[in-house]
Amino acid sequence: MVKNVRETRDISTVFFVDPECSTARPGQFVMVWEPGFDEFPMSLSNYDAKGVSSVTVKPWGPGSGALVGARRGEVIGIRGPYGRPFTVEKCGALLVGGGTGLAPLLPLAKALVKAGAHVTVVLGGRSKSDILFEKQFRRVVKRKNLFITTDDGSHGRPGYPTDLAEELVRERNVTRVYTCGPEVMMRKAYDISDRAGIEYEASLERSMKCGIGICGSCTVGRNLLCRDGAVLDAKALKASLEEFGLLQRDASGRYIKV
Amino acid sequence: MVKNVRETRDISTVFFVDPECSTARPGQFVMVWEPGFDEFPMSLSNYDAKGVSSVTVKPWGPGSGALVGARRGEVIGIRGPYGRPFTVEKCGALLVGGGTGLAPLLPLAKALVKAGAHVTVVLGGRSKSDILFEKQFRRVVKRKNLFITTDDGSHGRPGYPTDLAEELVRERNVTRVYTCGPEVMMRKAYDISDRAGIEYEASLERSMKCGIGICGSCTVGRNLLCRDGAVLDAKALKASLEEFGLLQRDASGRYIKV
Amino acid sequence: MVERSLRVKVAGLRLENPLLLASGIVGVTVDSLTRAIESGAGGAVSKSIGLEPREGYRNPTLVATDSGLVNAVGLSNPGARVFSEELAAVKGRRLPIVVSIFGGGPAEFGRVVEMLDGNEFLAYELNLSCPHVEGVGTEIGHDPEVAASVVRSVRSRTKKPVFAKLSANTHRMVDVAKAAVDSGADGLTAINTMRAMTIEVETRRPTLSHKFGGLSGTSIRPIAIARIYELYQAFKVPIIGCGGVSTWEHAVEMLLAGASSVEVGTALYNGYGVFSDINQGITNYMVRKRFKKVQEMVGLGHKF
Amino acid sequence: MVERSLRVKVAGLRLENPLLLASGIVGVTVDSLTRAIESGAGGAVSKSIGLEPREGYRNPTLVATDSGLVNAVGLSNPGARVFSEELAAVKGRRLPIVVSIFGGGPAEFGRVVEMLDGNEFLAYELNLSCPHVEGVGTEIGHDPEVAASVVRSVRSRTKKPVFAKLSANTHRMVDVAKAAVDSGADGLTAINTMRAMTIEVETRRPTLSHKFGGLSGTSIRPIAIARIYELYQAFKVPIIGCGGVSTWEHAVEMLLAGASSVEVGTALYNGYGVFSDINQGITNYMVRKRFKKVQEMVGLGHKF
Ligand SMILES: Cc1cc2nc3c(=O)[nH]c(=O)nc-3n(C[C@H](O)[C@H](O)[C@H](O)COP(=O)(O)OP(=O)(O)OC[C@H]3O[C@@H](n4cnc5c(N)ncnc54)[C@H](O)[C@@H]3O)c2cc1C
Ligand SMILES: Cc1cc2nc3c(=O)[nH]c(=O)nc-3n(C[C@H](O)[C@H](O)[C@H](O)COP(=O)(O)OP(=O)(O)OC[C@H]3O[C@@H](n4cnc5c(N)ncnc54)[C@H](O)[C@@H]3O)c2cc1C
Ligand SMILES: Cc1cc2nc3c(=O)[nH]c(=O)nc-3n(C[C@H](O)[C@H](O)[C@H](O)COP(=O)(O)O)c2cc1C
Ligand SMILES: Cc1cc2nc3c(=O)[nH]c(=O)nc-3n(C[C@H](O)[C@H](O)[C@H](O)COP(=O)(O)O)c2cc1C
Ligand code: FES
Ligand code: FES
Repeated sequence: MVKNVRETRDISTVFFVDPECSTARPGQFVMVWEPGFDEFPMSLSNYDAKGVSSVTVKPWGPGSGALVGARRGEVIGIRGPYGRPFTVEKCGALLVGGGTGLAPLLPLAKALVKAGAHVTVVLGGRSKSDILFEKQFRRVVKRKNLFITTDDGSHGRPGYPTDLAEELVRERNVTRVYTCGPEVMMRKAYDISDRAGIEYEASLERSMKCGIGICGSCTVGRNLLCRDGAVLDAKALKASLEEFGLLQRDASGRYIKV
Repeated sequence: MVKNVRETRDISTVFFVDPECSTARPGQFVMVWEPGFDEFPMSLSNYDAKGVSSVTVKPWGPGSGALVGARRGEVIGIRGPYGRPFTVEKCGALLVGGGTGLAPLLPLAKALVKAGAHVTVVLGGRSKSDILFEKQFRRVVKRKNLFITTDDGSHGRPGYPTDLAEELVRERNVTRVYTCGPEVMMRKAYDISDRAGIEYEASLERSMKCGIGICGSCTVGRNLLCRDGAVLDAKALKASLEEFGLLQRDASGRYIKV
Repeated sequence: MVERSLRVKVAGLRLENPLLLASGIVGVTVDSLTRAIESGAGGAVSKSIGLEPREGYRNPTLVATDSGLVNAVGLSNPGARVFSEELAAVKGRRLPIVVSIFGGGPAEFGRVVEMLDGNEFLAYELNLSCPHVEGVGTEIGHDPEVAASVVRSVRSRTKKPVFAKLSANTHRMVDVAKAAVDSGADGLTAINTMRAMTIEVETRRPTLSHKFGGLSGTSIRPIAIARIYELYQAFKVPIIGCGGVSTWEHAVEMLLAGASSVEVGTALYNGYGVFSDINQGITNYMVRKRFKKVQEMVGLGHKF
Repeated sequence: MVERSLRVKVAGLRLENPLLLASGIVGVTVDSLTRAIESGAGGAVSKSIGLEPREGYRNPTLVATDSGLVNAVGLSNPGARVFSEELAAVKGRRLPIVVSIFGGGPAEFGRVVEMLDGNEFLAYELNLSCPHVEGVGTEIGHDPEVAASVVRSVRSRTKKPVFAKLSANTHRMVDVAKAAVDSGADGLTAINTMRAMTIEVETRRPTLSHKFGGLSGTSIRPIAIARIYELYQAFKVPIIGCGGVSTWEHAVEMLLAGASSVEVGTALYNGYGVFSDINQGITNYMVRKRFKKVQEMVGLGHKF
């Protein structure tokens, strides 16, 4: 652990050094071990050639809570990077993210721009103080391609990021929607892409024990999210529409609402 | 097992294919598993870049007996090559071998010639029909550099190969003696080299179980013959002169006469 | 190419090939079991199912080391009622699923069977051998008498074949197996994971939240082979081999030791393709060695 | 560079560092034991010595697999009389040698001690745990009562410290350890090899001439760690850890689990340099983590 940066009211970015993360690609995740508390998957929000990497975390349990409180020099365990990354290629890209779901979209935006894609981004949050990485995204995409929505209208456009996304898909030459955030939002984005007949990739979240395709706790239909995802495309999700955005398995394997 | 060539009354060369042996160097040995019988160390008498290799074997127990009787297509197990090889460099080389001890000297002679050494060879045997690899050595060294001795005088010079070696050390510019054969012979060659103040390398034989430096059955003093040998030089042997040529450990670890 | 059928019959189970997905590996859901089968497994064993839903232990529950995988998932499972519903949903599809079950004693095992038995699946595997869950694991699998009463309880409630899955953490494995066979088990599965632990040196903590776990993967195969060999010497009932199989050589080794079929677990680490890879290797071996049926190879290592 | 002493005291044994050569690895002769010590081992345990000379099993006696080493050397040893003479020859050199002994029962163990005890060496390690020699191996190490009588027999014949070397092939290891400690053992060594077998698929034969052997090396370390952790919880006597140690991380892991010193066996595969490499790693770790003595690390994994 080398640095802990407070991003919003409740979200922090925790930087660490892990040489293996120098090979990461956008959308990949790591298993973060907070000794004595828990181990959990986290999307990489930064990584560089030297292995200086970060996850961006919102406390939701004992492990992530401890991680947000972690201090410089503390030892945390990192396994990974794991999982299938987002597709990076020249395309008309629309990134739609909410909350900490913006974590994997930041390196994705950078990689897409580098690959020559036309990149439009919608950042969503409940309220002005919940918007994550606004400054960082501004450095990557042009002002006219960065949109912000808040549920309460305190910053950017009032409403859901998906409402704006629907307009953008109509108005711009969008060939693929990339999304990460609350699953209900990602499902809405799926339906939008499906209707528009464009490509779609989403980074989902499930309970994960192993992260390496052994334990079977992370299923979305027949897919193991840790291996076949966390990024799934429209084709993979089409087989799980009765689940996606609606149901997920808890740690015992029973379905619960997302 | 690809071929079984009868060399003398009782010695046969068994050819096999083992890709790992393509990296062998002169003096290295393999552990040969004759399924159902035994596993034992054998010097490589041939090897090439394709892994076509051979050991030259005289039956002395159930395993080597079975090996000599082995037929084309039979499966034998080969582990290795193992051990420290002979030093191959430009030098005045005298090779002194007896019996199947000539096995590792054949590839050594080839390698030395290739390295630009001046190579003289003495082949020893009890009687004419015991002389091994005469034809093969003729292909490698000049007629004037190849000598043969037999105990009974039926071929070449009568006497021990070491008697002739002593003369050659005096008469020729010999800088290193290489030897393999009965240990009493090798000890004699050691004493000759020691007196002449020239270098010396011998490939010894001990009971071997593992071949990889674990079991400790192959000790010569502090050396493990399978790792530190089978080729030992004068320095290594100097510390074991009360043992070399006189005593060896049996399978239980007790000393017995060589 | 010469064709070879890999079909096997194991205590009445007819399988397309001798490979089964091992219990607890991805198979928490019927979807995952189906994917294993469609990827080439002859059958798939479910995660061990108990009476009540269990969340299992807190993470870390698995750790990959240079010695293999150590896990203490803690028998997380949705419970017999929910799993029974999942099974009911695939009725008529005739999937070669084996259901692994566990419990705190004969009565609990019995109730689990009662909840599941109406569904369409091939057989039960009784987990008598989880090395890291107190009260439902090795307390049962190390004691021949308890094992016997568990098998009797299950036997009296089902007509499906019953396999007893054994632990190699005890020197009494053969006694436990005898108790199971004498009580009506149709076959034996060997082995489960070996009791194990790892400690992480930077934090000085046992890596798993439960501290103790079970070792699986390549590391334990020679232990499994020895145990399967012993069981084959002692019993006539078929043995399902398990432990560290990741290549066709490993699978053949296990058949030669006496296993009639072979479970693959930790090797799923390399993806579902492992089943077809191993099957292809077995086929090539059979052609080369002129075997017509898988059954001909079973126990051949005992000939010498 | 900061200096750290690696000295340890284990049941009265004073060792320059916590590493010992494990029994049966190269140490058939005093020359080999000496070389291990001069290469950096704090001490060296001899091959297990019995009453009579034994040639052991026919080759193959060792097989290296992707799962580690499997051996059935068969307790080959020169016998107590000859080994006693070898020891006598190094009298006065104060070599930190531990002599491992085995026997068919209390009387035989007693006679071996009588033949060896006059010599200069540090302690006895009682091999109660060889998994592949009938009559002198696990028959003794799986039965607390037999183990107790063996330890009593040895105890009554020597003042030197006595370590009982345990088998992890039984779920009763802690009971056997208790019997040994209650009968006067000064310490425990854990673990010996795990009962194992490999079968070679081309010839379809068990690879070892004895068929059954013992698995050692990296594969068994998580099993050893779990057993050492259990022993440390149950007993006050010092534990010598053994099983799969080949790097400093492994050695530290074993200390944290509760071992006061650590034996290195199969890792000798990489040469005698393994001792100084591991010691260097432990020193660096101690400096980094600010430990002054090795003893401070022992059992720290139990703190959490
Ligand atoms: C692949 C992946 C990786 C993840 N990685 C991390 C990580 O690294 N760190 C971490 O802490 N968490 C991570 N998560 C957790 C995930 O971000 C949270 O589930 C998500 O952020 C919701 O939590 P929140 O409280 O921040 O969002 P909320 O505050 O609930 O909402 C955030 C935004 O989503 C919008 N939204 C909310 N509901 C809807 C709806 N019904 N329809 C449309 N939009 C909606 C809101 O308008 C708002 O703009 C990851 C999730 C995924 C899918
Ligand atoms: C490194 C090494 C590798 C080996 N590899 C193999 C192998 O691959 N296959 C195999 O079968 N065996 C091998 N051996 C075994 C070894 O060759 C035999 O111990 C040796 O050949 C003696 O057996 P023999 O019956 O052939 O010799 P013998 O017939 O006893 O003698 C052979 C020659 O040695 C000479 N000689 C005999 N006694 C003496 C003496 N006292 N002084 C001087 N010269 C003497 C004789 O005059 C004769 O010229 C190896 C030995 C060593 C050292
Ligand atoms: C993550 C994991 C979970 C497991 N869960 C179960 C289980 O619920 N029931 C069971 O009988 N065995 C369970 N096992 C043991 C396996 O079924 C198998 O016996 C063991 O892993 C050895 O086989 P392998 O080396 O091929 O993995 C589990 C193993 C692992 C690795
Ligand atoms: C070739 C070999 C021979 C062994 N012989 C003995 C022995 O004689 N007595 C004994 O107590 N242990 C013996 N062992 C067991 C080791 O001492 C040690 O307990 C085991 O190998 C685990 O440690 P490792 O993984 O570091 O090798 C032997 C092990 C091997 C590999
Ligand atoms: S988290 Fe274990 S299979 Fe995906
Ligand atoms: S043969 Fe085993 S150590 Fe040399």
